[in-house]
Formats: sequence, C-alpha cells, structure tokens
Amino acid sequence: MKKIEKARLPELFAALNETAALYLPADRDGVAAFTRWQEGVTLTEKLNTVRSAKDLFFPQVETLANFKTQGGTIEIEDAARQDEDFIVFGVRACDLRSFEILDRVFLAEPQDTFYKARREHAAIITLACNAPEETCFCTAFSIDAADPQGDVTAFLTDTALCLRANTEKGENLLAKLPLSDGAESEIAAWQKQARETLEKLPIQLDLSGFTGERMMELFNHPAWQPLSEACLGCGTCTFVCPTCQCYDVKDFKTKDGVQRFRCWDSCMYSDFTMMSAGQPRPTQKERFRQRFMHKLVYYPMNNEGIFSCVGCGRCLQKCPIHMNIVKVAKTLGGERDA
Amino acid sequence: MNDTYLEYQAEILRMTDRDPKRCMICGKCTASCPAFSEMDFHPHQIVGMVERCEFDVLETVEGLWHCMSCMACSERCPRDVQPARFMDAVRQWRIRKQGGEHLHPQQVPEKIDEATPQQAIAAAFRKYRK
Amino acid sequence: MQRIGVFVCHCGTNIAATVDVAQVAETLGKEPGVVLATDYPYMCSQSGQDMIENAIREQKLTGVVICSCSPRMHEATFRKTVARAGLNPYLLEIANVREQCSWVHKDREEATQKAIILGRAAIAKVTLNAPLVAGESPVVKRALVIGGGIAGIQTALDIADAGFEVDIVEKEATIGGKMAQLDKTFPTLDCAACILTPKMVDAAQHEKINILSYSEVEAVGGFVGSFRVKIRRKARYVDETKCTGCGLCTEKCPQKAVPNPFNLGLDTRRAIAIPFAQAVPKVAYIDPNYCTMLKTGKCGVCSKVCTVGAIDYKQQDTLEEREYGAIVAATGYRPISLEKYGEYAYGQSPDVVTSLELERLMNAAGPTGGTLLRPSDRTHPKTIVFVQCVGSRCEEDGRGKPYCSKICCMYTAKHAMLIREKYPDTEVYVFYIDVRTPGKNFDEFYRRAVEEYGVHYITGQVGKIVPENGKLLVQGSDLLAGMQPKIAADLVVLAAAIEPDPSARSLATLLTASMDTNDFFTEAHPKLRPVESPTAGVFLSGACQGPKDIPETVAQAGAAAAKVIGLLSRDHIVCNPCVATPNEQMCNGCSSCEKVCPYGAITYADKEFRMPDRTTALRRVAQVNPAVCQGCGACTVACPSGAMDLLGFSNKQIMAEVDAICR
Amino acid sequence: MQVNGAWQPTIVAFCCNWCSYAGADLTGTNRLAYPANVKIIRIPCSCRLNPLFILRAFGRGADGVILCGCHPGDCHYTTGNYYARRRMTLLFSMLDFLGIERERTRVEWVSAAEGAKFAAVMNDFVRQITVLGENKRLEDFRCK
Amino acid sequence: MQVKEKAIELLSSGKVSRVLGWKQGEFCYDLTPAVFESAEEVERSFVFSPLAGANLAKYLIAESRKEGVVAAFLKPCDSYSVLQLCKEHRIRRENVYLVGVPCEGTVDPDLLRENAKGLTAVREAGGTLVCDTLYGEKRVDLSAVLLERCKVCKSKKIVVFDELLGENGEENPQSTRFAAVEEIENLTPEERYAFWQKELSRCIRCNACRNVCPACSCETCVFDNAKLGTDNKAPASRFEEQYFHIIRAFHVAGRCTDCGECSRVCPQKIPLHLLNRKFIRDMNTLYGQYQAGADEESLPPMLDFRMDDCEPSAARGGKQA
Repeated sequence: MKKIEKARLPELFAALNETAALYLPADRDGVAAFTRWQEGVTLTEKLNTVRSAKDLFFPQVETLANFKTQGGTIEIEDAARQDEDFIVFGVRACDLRSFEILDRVFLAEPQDTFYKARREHAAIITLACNAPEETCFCTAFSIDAADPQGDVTAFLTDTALCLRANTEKGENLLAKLPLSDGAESEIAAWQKQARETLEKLPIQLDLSGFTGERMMELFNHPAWQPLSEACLGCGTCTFVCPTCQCYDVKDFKTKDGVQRFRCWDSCMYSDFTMMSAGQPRPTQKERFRQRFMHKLVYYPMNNEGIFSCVGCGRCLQKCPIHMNIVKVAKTLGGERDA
Repeated sequence: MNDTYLEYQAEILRMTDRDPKRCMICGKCTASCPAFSEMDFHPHQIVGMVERCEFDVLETVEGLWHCMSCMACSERCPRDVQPARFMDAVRQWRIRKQGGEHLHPQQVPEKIDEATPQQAIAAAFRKYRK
Repeated sequence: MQRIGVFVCHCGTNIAATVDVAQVAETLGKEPGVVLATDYPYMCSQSGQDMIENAIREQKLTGVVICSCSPRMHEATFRKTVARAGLNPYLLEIANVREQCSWVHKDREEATQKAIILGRAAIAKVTLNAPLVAGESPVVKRALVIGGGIAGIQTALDIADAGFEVDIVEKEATIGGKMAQLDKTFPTLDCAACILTPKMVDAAQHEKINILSYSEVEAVGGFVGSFRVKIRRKARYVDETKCTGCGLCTEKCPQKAVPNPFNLGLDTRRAIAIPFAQAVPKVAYIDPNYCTMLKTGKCGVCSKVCTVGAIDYKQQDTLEEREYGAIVAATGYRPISLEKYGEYAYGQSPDVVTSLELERLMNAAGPTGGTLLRPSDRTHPKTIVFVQCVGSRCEEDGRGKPYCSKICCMYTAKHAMLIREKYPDTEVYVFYIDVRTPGKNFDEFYRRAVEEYGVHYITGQVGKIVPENGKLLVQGSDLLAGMQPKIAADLVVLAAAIEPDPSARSLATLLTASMDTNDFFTEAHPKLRPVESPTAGVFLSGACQGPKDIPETVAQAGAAAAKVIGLLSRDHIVCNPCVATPNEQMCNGCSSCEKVCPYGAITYADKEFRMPDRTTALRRVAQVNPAVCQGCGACTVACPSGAMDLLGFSNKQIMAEVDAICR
Repeated sequence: MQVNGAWQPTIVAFCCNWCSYAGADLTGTNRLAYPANVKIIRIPCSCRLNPLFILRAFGRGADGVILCGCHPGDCHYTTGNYYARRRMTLLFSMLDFLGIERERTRVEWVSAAEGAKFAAVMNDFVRQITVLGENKRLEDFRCK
Repeated sequence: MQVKEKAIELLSSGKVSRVLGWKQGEFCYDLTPAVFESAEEVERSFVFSPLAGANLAKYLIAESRKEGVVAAFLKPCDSYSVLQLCKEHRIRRENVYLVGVPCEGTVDPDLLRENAKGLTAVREAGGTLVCDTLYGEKRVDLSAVLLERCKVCKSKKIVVFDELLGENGEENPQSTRFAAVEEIENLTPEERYAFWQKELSRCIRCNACRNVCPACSCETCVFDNAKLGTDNKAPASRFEEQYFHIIRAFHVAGRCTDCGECSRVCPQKIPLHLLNRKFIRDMNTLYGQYQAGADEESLPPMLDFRMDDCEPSAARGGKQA
C-alpha cells in the first residue's frame, strides 16, 4: 500500500501522465466525463461520469478502414489500432465489471482487434466507493464497490489517496510515482463505513429468477407491454450504459472514396439491425424487451450466469421517462422481499 | 496615343467618377450651355476628347475657362455622364500641369487677372486635393 | 447498373475555344457508371443528335449527360433526341458549360476543370434520375384577351376566326386603345380610324367574340388549359343591353366641365358620355367622379331623357368568373409622364404638347376639328419645334427610360410632313440624336419629309425651352454646324418615351408572368418564342412586350393568336412531370405543405396503413394533383420529414449535385 | 479546393430556374466574367432550397453558399421566393448564432435580365469568401 | 390529491376508458408516464407532483388513435404542445378528454439530487422540499430546484381543455426566457462558436431530445432515413453534431412551443432549448409575435410571408465581428 496526501493529487496526476496518457473523471461544463488530463484538470466531486469508462475502449465512433478510389482502382487502407499505453484513473467498481462483460464479447473469437489493442495498452486504476447514491445497485451483482480491483486500486479518504497495486503492471506503475508508504490498516475504517452504507442501498434486487430455463416465460411476460408503453425509443440508456456493446457499421462517402466506420447503435432504435425485409423487432415493445432480455437472460445464458448489468445506476438517472432495468426486473419478479 | 495621355485620362476618370463612353452625343449638354458662344469647344466635345485621349487639344482649349459650373449640362444629361465634372476635371488637370500643385489662399489674389474667370480659381481651389 | 453516356459539345468554338472538350470527355469517361464519353462539334445538329441516338441504342445507355449550352436553350431538343432512341426523355441531364462556363471564364485550365466538375454533377444527378411520364390535363376551348387595343382586337379576331371563343377584357368603356386616338398612320398616311374602326366593328359583331368593356381582371387561378379568371365588371350606370347609343343623354347632361380623356384633356365633355363616335360598344357610361346625381342624389336628367330607360344609378360592380384555356396579355403602352422634364416647360406652357396630344390637335374628330391651332390662343402656329427622345434612351434614375421607344422617329416625320403639307407657311424643326428608320418604306418616308417637305432636321438636342411673350424660346444644339440655335417657336412637340401601361404590373403578378426591369412582359425566348410568356398558357401581344408600331403589333397579335389556336386546338395538354410527390409512408399529415402551395394542388386523404405490429391504421396523408402542381418545390422544404419530394429535382438528386461540386 | 497548391474557395450557387439561372445564362451571353469557383445548381425555385442542402454543401467542403432567386414579387410561382426569404433569414441567423461566419451565406435576387448583376454578385461573393478564408467552422473533416 | 381523484372519477364514471398520467417510481423523482385503465390502477400507483415534469402531449398522438377516449392531465406547457399537435392533425381531439391542471413549476430531479445526495423520498411543505436521503434529512427550497423552463415560465395559461382543475393562469409576457439567447448574441462570433462547440461536442446523439420533443413526431425522421440519404446515426464529426441540431431546430421552428423537454432530458445537459428560442425570438422580432400552440388557426411564420419581410442580408445571429 502506497499513499499520497490529498492536496498533492495534481502532482500525482502529473506523474502518472508522465508515464502514459492519463484519463480521469473530471467536470466538463458541469458534466463529469473521462477527460484527458492536462495541467489544471482535477478529479470530479461527482460519484461517477455520465458516459461510462467503456468509451475509452469502445469509442462511440471508430474508423475501421478507408477506401480510396482513383480512376478504376480501389485502395484499401486499414485504420490504425491503439499503439500507445494509456492510464485510466478513477474507474468505479461497476465500470470495472463492465470491462469483464465487454471482454467476453469483444475478445471472444474472432477478436475485435481495435478493442483488444486498447485493452492491452491500458492500465486501470480503480477508485473505491464510500458514498454511493440511491441509484446505485452494484450489490445486486456481488460487486464490492468498497474494494474494486484493476491494476491499481485507489481509496480516497478525507486526507489522502491510498493506492494498492493488484497486478504487475500496477506494481510497475506505482514504482514510478512520488508516493510514500502506507498500510492496509489505514483504510480499514474507511472501508468498513463504506460497506455499511452500501448495505443500506435502497434498491435491492433478487435476480435469481432470471435464468435460461425461464427464458420463454420471461419473453412472453405480459408486463412488457405496459413497461415499454412510455419508452420514447431514444438511445440514452444504451449510450450511458457501460455494458451495451452494439454497433452499426456505416460507410461515409468522402471526397475520393469511402470511410468505413462503426458507431454505437441502440436496440431501442427503430432502425436497429435494419434488413432488406425491415426491422426484425417492429414495435417498441419488442425492442425494449430485447434490451432487458439481453442484459438479464441472454447474456448470462451464454456467459456462465453473469448478468450484463453492473448496477451503476446511470440509466436510472438519465432515462427521460425514468423507465429502467430496476423497474423491469422488479416487475418481472425480481423484487427481493424486504 | 501615348502612355502619358493614358495616365491623364485615368486621372480624369478618377476625378469625375464617370464614364465618357456612356455619352451618346445627343448634344443636350451643349444645347443647355449658357456659355456656348464664348467657348471654342463645347461640353460634349470636351467629354469626347477625354474619351479619345486628345490631350494635345485639351491642353489648348480655352472654353474650359468659360464654363461657369452652372451644372445645367450635368442636370440634363440623359446618360448621367455629367459633362460639368469633365469640365472641372480637365481644368484641374490643366492647372496641375502648370506646376504649383499647392494653391495657397495667399496666392489667390495674384492669380486673378482679367483672362482667368474667378470660377476657375474657385474650382481649382475646391478640387485640388482630389 | 448504370450505363451513362456523356456527350461534350464544342459548340463550334463557343465552348471548345475556352474548354478543352477532349479532356473533359476523357476525364468524365472515367467516372463510375459512365460507359461512353465523347465530344462533337455541334451536338444539336442533326448529325450530333443522330450520334446520341445511335449511342443510346448501341451502348444501351440508361442515362445521358450532355455538356453543352444552357438547358434553357436545348433541353427540350435533346429530350426529344433521347426519346427518339427509346429512352425516357427525363433520363437526360445537361451540364451548362457554355453560358455558365466557357463564356464567363477566360482561363482555359480553370474553365476545363469547371466543365469537368459540372459534368460530374450532371452524372451524379442523372444516376438518380427516374423515368418520368408527363400527365395530361384538359383544355378549355376559350381564350381571354386582356386589353382591347389594336393588339387585343387583332388577336381576338384571329382566334375567333379559327372557331374558338374569345373574351376581350378592356378597362376603358370602349375598345380601340391608343390607335383610336391617332390621326394618320405612317408610312402610308392612311387614317387610323378608317382602318381601325372596321376591325372594332368586326370584333363586336363576331359571334365568337364577347367584349367585356369597362372591366378588369381581378384574380387568376388555375393553369394552362384551365385558367379560372375573375373579372370585375365596373358599374357604368347604364344598362348595356338597353342603351342604343343615340347620344341624347350626352347632349343633355348639365355637367359640362369634364376633361375629355379621349382628347387627352384638351377639351371637355359631359359626365355621361360615349367615349367617341365610333366607340364599341357604343354605349354611354357615367363618370361617377363628376355625375351630380351620383354625388348628391339630385339631377337625373339623363334618366329623364333616355327613351329606353337604360340609366341605372343603382348599378353595382359585378364579378364574373370564367374559365379559359389561354390568356393573352395585350395591355399596351402609354406615354411617360413629363413632369420631371422641367427644362422643356411641359405643363408650364400649354403650347408644349406631346406627340399624342398633337395627334388629337390634328384629328378631324379632335378638339380643334382637325385644324392645327395651338392650345393657348387657338392661333395657327408658324414655327414648330419637335424634340425627339424625350425620356427615351435616358439612363437617369426616375426621369426616363433606358430604351429606344422605337416609334417616335417615324411619327415625328409623319407629323412634320402633314403639317408642312397642310400649312406650307409653317417652319418645322426637328431636333434629334439619331433618326432610326429600319422598316419597310420607313427611311424613304423620312427622306421625303426632308427632301420634299423641307422639314429642318437638326442633329442635336434641345437644352431648354422658355415661354416668353407668347413664344417658346427653344435653345438647342446643332452638333454638325457647331452652333447653338435659338428658335422662337409657337408650338413645341415632345416625343415622349412610351412605357408599359401601369395595369401590366399587377396583371403580371396575377398571371405569374415575369417582367423585365422596365415592366415590359418577358418573352419565353427573346428570339425563338417572342409571343409567349415563360408562364405556360400566357401569351403576349403588342406593346406590352416592348415598343412597337402598328404593323408590328398586328403581326405579333396574329402570331400570339396562332399560338393560342395551337393550344386550344388540342384536347389535352401534356403537364410538366416534374411535380411534387408525397411519400405516404413518411407523411405526417400535418398540413404544412398545403399551406405553402400556391396552386392548391395538395389535399389530404385518410388512408389505411399497415403498422409495424401488423395491425392497420388510418392515417392522414398528403395527395398532390399532378395536373395542378407546377413544381416549385415550396412544399418539399415545408415538410419536416422529407416526405414531400420533387420529381426531377429530388432531394437526393440535388444533394448528389452538391456532393459532386464540393468534391 | 486546392488549385496548383493554393487555396481557392468553393462556391455553390443555387439558382432558380426562371430568373437567376436565366440571368446567369445572360451573363454568359454578354460574356461578363466571374470566377470559375462558382458552380451553379439549378433548382426550379428559390423555395426548393432546403437548408439540408446548404449544410450539406458546407459539410462537403463548400466555403460559401449563395441562393439566387427572382426578385420578391416576381416569383414564377408567385410566392416561392417569399418563403425562401423567410427560411434563409432564419437559417442564416441561426448559423450566425452558432458562430459560423455570417458572410459565408448570402441571398441575392437576380432577374433574368440582370446578367450584369449576376456577374457583379458572384465577383463580390468570391472576393468576400476569399477574404474570409477556408470554411473551418462548418466543415466535415472527413471530406478533406 | 385532486388530480388523482379526478382520474379515478373519470375512469369509474366511464367517461373515459384510459387515463394518461404519471406512475410512481423507485424514488420520489423517477415518475414514468403511464396509461391507467382502471381506478384501482390509479389508486395503486398514480402520482402527480412537482416532479411530474414530463410533457405527455406526444403520447396522445398514438393514444388518440386507439379505441375509446383517453383522458390526459395538462400542465400549461403541455397544453400548448397538445393544441399544436391538434393543429397539425396529429392528435385526434375527439378521442381525448383534456383536464387542465394549474402549475407552479416542475422540479429538475438532477438539481434536487445534487442538493440532496442519496435522495430517497421527498414531500412538499409550503415552497420547501423536505428530502429523505441516505445521509439524513435535507431541506431544499422549491424555487432553487425548478427546471430552467419553469424559472422563466412563459405562460401559466392552459390553452386547451375540457375541464379545469382550479383557476386558469395567465400568459407571462414578462418572462425572461430570451435573456440567455441575448447573452449569447452579445458574444463575438468567435465566442459564440466556442460556446456552441463546447456544448455540442458533448452530444452523444442518443436522440433523447428528438424523441421526447412533441414537435419531432415525424413518422420517419430525416436523420433515420437512409433512403433519403440524410441519415446520421452518430456524431461522427463535429459537422454532424452541428448538422443534427441546426436541422432539428429548423424543422421545429414555428412549431416548437418552447416546452423545454429537449433540455430537460439531455443526459449531457446541452442547453438545446436555446436553439429553439433563438428561432422563436427571431420570428417574433422579424415577423411579429407568434406562440406555437396558442391557437389552432394562425399560420406559423415559416408557412407565411409578408411582401415587405426583411431581406436575409438583415439576418443576424448576434454581434458581428
């Protein structure tokens, strides 16, 4: 365990940035976002960012290839992969779990080389939580927000930032930083208090009923209709979600060819997976159901029971009509008896 | 035609801000001119001479000095050529050619003789900065 | 897969001198979808068109791009060419590399590059062109002629003689127009009334002609083939069907001080009047501005003397709506107001008159009974000065007109000649800038005035006219003699410029016909379509299109009639297929498009649609009547969802052009 | 647009078919010169111009966009240019509000008889855009 | 509560077959719009409070096309949207029963949560909100946490209704809603550009603004329309951020009632309402006062003209360089 006084955080960030490009949650015009560090950028006071840490590994828009036409010939130019190391500071436990979920998608064969390059070049410094908000429900997914892992775990107490390396990459990183030694015991009380708060979180879910065996039952549940009724079909939940990983591949006609890029897509959109015969999910109810069935049933079915929700609460805060996975799960039978 | 004449022409066109090519030689200016009988060359001819770069003639035209700048020709010109401006500009050009670009008030009395109409002095004085 | 042919025209050297046509063809040949690109000296020639036709057949072209002159010039020509080869005529695009490239750029490299880009834009557009089929709409077999002067009368007679109904709408109480006010006509010196009045009578008696005098067009709706026109029939306070034109009322009316408009105010008449002896219809009318009965409710003399009871003080304006297949504008001209020409003393001295006033002063039916007397003291003028180009060829803002009024040289020669013939002791001077006599027997006529009649023509203008002691002191210039003549004249005649009748401006708006900066109607093509306006179904006759003398007016009237007859002899006309078209799937039914449509072409219908959840639902969607839509595209932008598109100028086509140009 | 290594503005001119396109033709007929940067797109009426097209042009690399139509009151379709006038007024104001140079967009009424005006307008607009420089604020960098 | 009772009455009397309203959420602030079909349902979960901010007008497009009559509770803002949609033939007026509800302002949940971290419950007590949080009780001034649109409320008048609960309010011509627009106008073009770049660059094109907007109710939006070639799914370039928001504002110009939903729902807190208000302000100054949705007859400025309208050269988005 290492540590540094809270007042010396700017020094720490500068040192981190010396080793590799540093990203950290900072306020940008009142909105917290992972921001490229530079002199003067400070850690946000907010619990979490609006957009999740997923953006750093799976950006909203990413060029895949460039096609250049000249006369009758076409020249294909593969887009560059991430080839420089970078550091992500301040990843909360929920977002860290999301990487695991994304890895199972993007790093399964055939691997997504764009994602993979970013994952390999990143060092992740997580930030433990001690003041969760009422929208947090990471506990439903057995996430210990008071002690996340990652390459390094950081604990921000009233006076200091304590850092613990969890991996070799983390060890190496900490070795380069102006830190003093600290002890695990220094954060014990802090952690205890954090865990007590986490236990009192108002949202308590029992997701044990969301199993593969009940897939058809859940799929045909009559509640989908009233649940989806108010859904506007926007993509807010999807885009702030740390685990949503759907994208669309689009071509953009440039001056002398075509730029092929991918961009986030949302299963909530009416043109999602549009095919020649139209949309396979013609109404909002079906699109809405897809999103939650995927998170609560399909994904766990294919991934050893891991739900593709991490309880970060972003969709609870940002949905324009306040429909969210908690309401869905509870309606479909996931409410834990008080 | 030589380059000097073209420079003169350019200078006069700049001063008048009018295009002598628009003149259709209707003669209304000359018909309107109260000083017609005193002039050797008449307003439409002055405009024509500028257009044709006949500065050798313009150098000797005496009618210029009889123009009283009553502006009747300019008022009535149907093509907005405004011959009075040409009269004035050519006079200006003539005075400048004599040297002594800078006319000071003190010099005015000595310039006034019987052959030079007062208008010429006034006009030159008014326009000499142009 | 597109198979596009590109044809680059040299237009002789018009294009080829500035644009490297071979390079354009070569470069465009490499564009995707282009299978053939070639250049040729004259694409519009028979052999050029044959080449295009053959290429379409041999290469099985799906689209044609011609880089040539403006589409306004030859689009129609090439559409026919393309159609002859069996391709839909709307699968053609023209890149304007002449008017908008070779003629406006000097640098060969720049012009060539621009021509290539314009060609690319046309290729990009033609790739998205869809075959269009023009619809048809019926033709109402009746024509409307607006204006009852010689132009309108001749047009109406020619149309009626071909067997079609014609209505003449004339704002005055009689037809006849300006020609009825003229004395003699050049260059034959026959009397205007003698040749005009028989035509007026012909028109009145023609079974196919309906004269709506004292009437004005108030609104025009519809489109070529079926215009709906609202005509205001102004109250004349005399029942047209009862009045016999006996003229008794016009003699008994106690209100005598009414300036006589027929004689241009040179004498007076009564408040109830027949405009002139040969008026058609020969029916009296009351001028409400002067009639004591109408103003005060006391008098009623005319009503008492009228033997047929035709007087009706309670008459009101009425509105008639009629349908027409074609409309002819024949609104004519008038002399300009001379109030801004103070130097000529018009209005200061009654002895300074306009040429049209002189016509009345010399006319046997005029205020002086045909004896030339000057207005001020009714004496014979001994010295008369004519001033030409008063307000013509004048580029000063607000005073005159930049154009040549065309008729003044000839009528002045006529006047001078007639005066010298009738009063040989009179000296006549004409101040002129140029004498323009390009017409059959015109120059001979002018020379006769000089040589046989001794009229003094002076090259120069008049600078000022000063009334003094009963004379008019005229100071002019004689440019040839280098003199400044001063003439003491008894009468001065000003050849005032002529301008379009002011009613033409509002009529043009009603007809959506375009006008030039001088308010003359614009022709569809200055050389090739001189009697048609750019608005389909609207034709031009007489001086409303530009200054004209009588023979020219009559010729144009006949030409306009021929065009109208050609239109009316068809049962249907082909509509412009480039019309708005709604995509019902995308339409919200919000009515935005309907509100901006100037033709009322958009209506709404509730239609059943299959919804995504496989149910059906009724939705309100826009419908466009393609026969009524004129293709302006206002609706396409008003539509927020992009459901309304314009065939031939679709969103995708225009964006493809934008992309190609900004490439 | 780069010409021989030097930047030259790309100007898109939307011209209504009845007045301004004809006016542009007259410019040619009268051999009045204007820069080759100006490329004309023919539309039936100024009211056909969708703001989408203007933004598209800027995105695709145009440095200036000008709309030419019949003079108000002279629209071939009677009212089209009145609608165009409102739309463009509001759009231009919005672009300006977003800090996009006001001078990049323009509307000019050019009749079929105003060939000289068309040339003068285009000369002036090209000069204005040249002074303004490249369109950086409303460009799509992918189109470079 | 009056609103809830009215909902129960309308359903139990059979006057309407459905009621559109707000449903209780997990917390006090996360109400979800919902359709209630029985008095029991209303009894169980219908909520109306200053946190019922959502404008339900847009839902009536679909609801009014279903069988039977649907009742809706309209705050003044919402009533403008409803009337505008009736004007555009989108809502079938005959199938809706409109109950006007006076409004004293709605609460911005984000502001409230910022002022009361870990918020779980709230009750109103005379202009003060008493909040239960994970970290204890907290009192917040209602006026401090109102939505921006409510702080500058343009009108408390309910413009369309079949029945009113309470007194109808008045328009508020003194509203300072254009002050922020003017503030931007007073910046230099460079500053304006920088301001909007800063704001718009946060856009994630989630479409929340569009999908919540009552005016954005197109069957197919141009930005989703691949066939039209105008589709645009992501802010792939700075241009596309501008393109989307300019065109969206343009498409709703003259139809936007300034209900403020776009800014309310933006997850990135982009002040999108300023774009709409700029258009409204321009139209007001150039073409005369116009309030979309205020009546069913007047022509919106974009579909109207005057012969003597100003020329586009007069268009100014703000101070010039």
